[in-house]
Amino acid sequence: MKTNAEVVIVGGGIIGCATAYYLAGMGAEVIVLEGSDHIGNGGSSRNGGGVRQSGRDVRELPLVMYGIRNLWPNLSEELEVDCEYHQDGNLRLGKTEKHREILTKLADSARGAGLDVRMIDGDEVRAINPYLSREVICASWCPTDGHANPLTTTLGFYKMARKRGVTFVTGEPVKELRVIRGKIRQVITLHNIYEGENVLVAAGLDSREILTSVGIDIPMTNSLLECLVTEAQPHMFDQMLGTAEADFYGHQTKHGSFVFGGSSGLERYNKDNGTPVTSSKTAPCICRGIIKYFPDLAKVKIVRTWAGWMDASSDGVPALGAVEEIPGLYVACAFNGHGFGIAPAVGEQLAKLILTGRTDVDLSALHYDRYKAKI
Amino acid sequence: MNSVNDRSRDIGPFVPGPDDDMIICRCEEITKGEIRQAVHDGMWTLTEIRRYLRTGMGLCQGQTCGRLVKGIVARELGISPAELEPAASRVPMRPIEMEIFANEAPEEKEVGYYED
Amino acid sequence: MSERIKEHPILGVQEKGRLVRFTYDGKEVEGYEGEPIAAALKAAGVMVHRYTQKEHSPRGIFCAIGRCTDCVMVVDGVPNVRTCITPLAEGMKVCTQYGVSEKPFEEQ
Amino acid sequence: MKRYDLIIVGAGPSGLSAGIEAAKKGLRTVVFDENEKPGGQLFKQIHKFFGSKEHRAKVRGYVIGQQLLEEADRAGVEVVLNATVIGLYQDKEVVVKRGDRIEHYKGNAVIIATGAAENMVTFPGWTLPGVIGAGAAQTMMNLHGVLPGKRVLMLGSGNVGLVVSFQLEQCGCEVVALVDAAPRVGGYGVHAAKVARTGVPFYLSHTIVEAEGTDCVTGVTIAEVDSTFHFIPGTEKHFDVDTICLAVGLSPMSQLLKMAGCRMVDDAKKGGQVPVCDPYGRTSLPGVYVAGDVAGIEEASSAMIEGRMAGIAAAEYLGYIGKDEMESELASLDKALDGLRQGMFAPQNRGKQITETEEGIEVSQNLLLHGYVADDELERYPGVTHKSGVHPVIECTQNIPCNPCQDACKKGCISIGAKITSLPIVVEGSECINCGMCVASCSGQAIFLVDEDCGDGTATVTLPYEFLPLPEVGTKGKGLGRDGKAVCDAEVVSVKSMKAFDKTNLLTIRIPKEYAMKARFFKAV
Repeated sequence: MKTNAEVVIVGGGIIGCATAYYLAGMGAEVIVLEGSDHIGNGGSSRNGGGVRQSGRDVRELPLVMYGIRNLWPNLSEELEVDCEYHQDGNLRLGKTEKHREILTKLADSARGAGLDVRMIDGDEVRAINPYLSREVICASWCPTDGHANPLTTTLGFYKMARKRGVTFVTGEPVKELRVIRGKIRQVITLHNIYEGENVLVAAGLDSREILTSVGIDIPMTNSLLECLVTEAQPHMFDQMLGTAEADFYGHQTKHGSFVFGGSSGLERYNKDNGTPVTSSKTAPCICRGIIKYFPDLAKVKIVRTWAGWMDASSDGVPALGAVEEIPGLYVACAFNGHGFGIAPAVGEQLAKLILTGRTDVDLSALHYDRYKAKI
Repeated sequence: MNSVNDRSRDIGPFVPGPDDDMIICRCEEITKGEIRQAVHDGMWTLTEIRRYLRTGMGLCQGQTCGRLVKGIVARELGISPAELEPAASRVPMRPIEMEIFANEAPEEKEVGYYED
Repeated sequence: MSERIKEHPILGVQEKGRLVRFTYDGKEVEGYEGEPIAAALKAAGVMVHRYTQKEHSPRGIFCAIGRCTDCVMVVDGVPNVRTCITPLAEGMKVCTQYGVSEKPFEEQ
Repeated sequence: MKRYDLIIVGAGPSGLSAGIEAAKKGLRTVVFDENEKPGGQLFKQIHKFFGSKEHRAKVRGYVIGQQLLEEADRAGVEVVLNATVIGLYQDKEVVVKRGDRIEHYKGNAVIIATGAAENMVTFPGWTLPGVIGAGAAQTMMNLHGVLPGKRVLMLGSGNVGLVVSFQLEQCGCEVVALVDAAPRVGGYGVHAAKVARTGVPFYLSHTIVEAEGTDCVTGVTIAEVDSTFHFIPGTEKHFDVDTICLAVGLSPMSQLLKMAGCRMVDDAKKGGQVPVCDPYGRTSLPGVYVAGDVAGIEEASSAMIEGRMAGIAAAEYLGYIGKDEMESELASLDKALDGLRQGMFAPQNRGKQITETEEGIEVSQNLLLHGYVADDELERYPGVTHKSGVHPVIECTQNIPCNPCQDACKKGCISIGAKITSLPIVVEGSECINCGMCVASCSGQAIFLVDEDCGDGTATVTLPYEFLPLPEVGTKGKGLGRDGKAVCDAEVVSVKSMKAFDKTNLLTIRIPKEYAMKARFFKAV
């Protein structure tokens, strides 16, 4: 088994797979180490599939806008898999005046960063999506947002990276990193030692512990998010949806089923039995949330629910880029539950950064060392 | 249970079979050939297969095809089916209407046995 | 085609509920109240419950206990109803399901 | 949140047995079941069960179901039906769908007794309407009173395939063939023999090539397979059928346990994915138990004992009984379970090819290949003896845990002895009074009362008969051999139906005496 490469990536999620894919495309030799038994087993296959710009912090907006302009449109062809990418807009729904305030503020700042997003009233919302209830009085509308299938996209990156010669090893949890002669060098797992000139840590929540071994700390905590999926239904709408209250988000998939996520308010305190498992309180709560917006879906059946750990950072945006104090080390974590839509751009830009030292999009606002105390 | 799995291990080429068009997942209408091809595309666990192809993701949630898919993937990888992980099982065990899932019975005041 | 067992050598004459009318693709059919819709349809000789989304292939009863979900039909306008475990009620509107709709594919 | 001492999921034989045992010990117990009727698969089992008295032998499955329900009721078990358990969450929280709402419950202990699901096999056309599980056939005919089809091909010669084939014939379907890819009949020989003698041909080492039909099944082609399960060209056989029934094994329905985080193992001997557990159903999660098929595929009889064991173990866990009491009760149940797990079909013998009985008698190869004991093989079994006058002929040739026949004969004509799996013998010097109790009591329908020479060139054979219409005295027809083929003319000379026979009618036919040891079934013409 190959244990030596130009780049060793820790984490076989969509970030690791996409970066490996673009690196290999530029001719690099890459090893990807995944701790679990499955590729894309964390947030990559447990998210709601949003490919959005609206609603994001302005610090990560340029990167996601870059991806939507340059990478998403051709991704299915490139990955030889149906990513089910739909660019039919995002409605972020509001039911109260307070919601309107929140949404307007978000829209204003995004517009400032160059995104086409605007506020629309309830009737305009229902002109776009006639199934929404009268309770909806406003929404922010971003026509260039959309959604895709996180499962096929993640595994598509994996499949094509593997085709390009990337070595993937699953069931290989990383225990520590080692700096040799002032540069990152070794990645030590339970069973093996891997060596690379460059090491990218893209292991979600586990990144914190792994980085601890070389004295880097990214302040993250976990939060258990849940999604549910319905039986297939006749086609209703193509937009991605979210709400000001964050009580639910989701879309109708190509398959006809609806994938919805949401929150119960207890996610930060939910416990686990070793794997992320759903709490008995969350799915009913999400259902109640959805029915308020979509009364027509009340009789639609849920066939499956699932949970995933989110890597929440103190300021809600990722830690991304080079760790200059340890040459050769890179991080990409703390995606805060919205790492899917941005992943192709992250992968492509990181590949360029690792191999050329340059990026098309300025990543400095996402620097790993930005976390400061409040006073 | 982790087991180091080098996904570059040679499992031989994909050889088309005469029964590749046989439906295996009845709900999502996934064929044996699609499953076999997915293994050669690198999907080496049942979890990856199901995420990649939607086997067992339909209305019945794999109640019928789970065992069949396991057999096909194991044979393609040249391993025993018992070496493959069990399919994940998730709530709800049967399809349930959103309005019913949403309708949680009010807490009963009496606390079971302890008031008897 | 199929029919009901009038008298069984071990189980004798089985007690059934009230005979009620319902419609199957618009046609009037009779069945016993409370028996599974699928049983009433089977007794009436109906084999095909639905046609699948991708290949438009016919499906009917397979497990008869609510697990396989192959026997689903559109009942009173609701698709994906497991007919093998849904009790028959008077006046039910039972329709063949095409994909997830009661509309034949050429009309979808 | 509403809390019980014990929540049991599944009101089948193991779940109800667990509930009865736990409630008797004082546990506040509830059983949830998604079905409209309790009893699990018991209510589809219309045949008489094997075993000994303590295992409720010779009682029909659905009657055992009724008995369990009555017992559960008397013991104070709350049985909640139409209650679908949608999840087993952390902290032993059970969420149940009831009517138009969901309810949350906590159990101090939880027993999962969700049983098994049918396995399926694929072949071209397997998705056509008319291809059904054997369980579906049972559900339709025995629960809903609807014929599953008119002409049926059965795939699978295990006990399910054999029992369901017989049941199909009982409700008037024609079983055109019983097919199995295995080279030998998988289920009990006596079950096979009662199907074979009605005229169902067995095709071992055969499997389905294709189900034919456009909108539903109209025919099926089978072919012989070689030892590597590949079709042998030129061996194709076609049957016009409207139904293909699949009886190719069961898998434990262990999803709730996996969901709850129990340690699981894939064990082919147990039928698939099962929780790791001790003999009394204790899983890796404290307070979570399993019983019945969900812990490993076996019979309803053993499921009932496993259920009782889990109930007792839960009672001790929750402090309702002491360790000593638990251990003594479990010890006696161990013995009972051990009794059932004996003989050729015991779990430890699965997959083994057995050539001799415990008595050292060669096993009938014809039985394994064609479903019936050949004439020239029969005489070597101890239940087959000859004497003048009416006497029992016991065509029981495999060691299975079953002994009602020896209690049935008040004259002591039949003996099995202390070992429940021993082949029954006809006691020398005993006197048969032609009461017929042995014929009706044999769950395998393997006992016949024969008068080999009535003195007028004829013989009489009394055989068990569970079909409609019941022939009347004087009905003329054919005597069928063990292979179901007509061997001679026959006339019904006596028809006995008694409450003690429990719906097994005794038909006595008069036949030419040279067919006394050949004719074993009657068909009116």
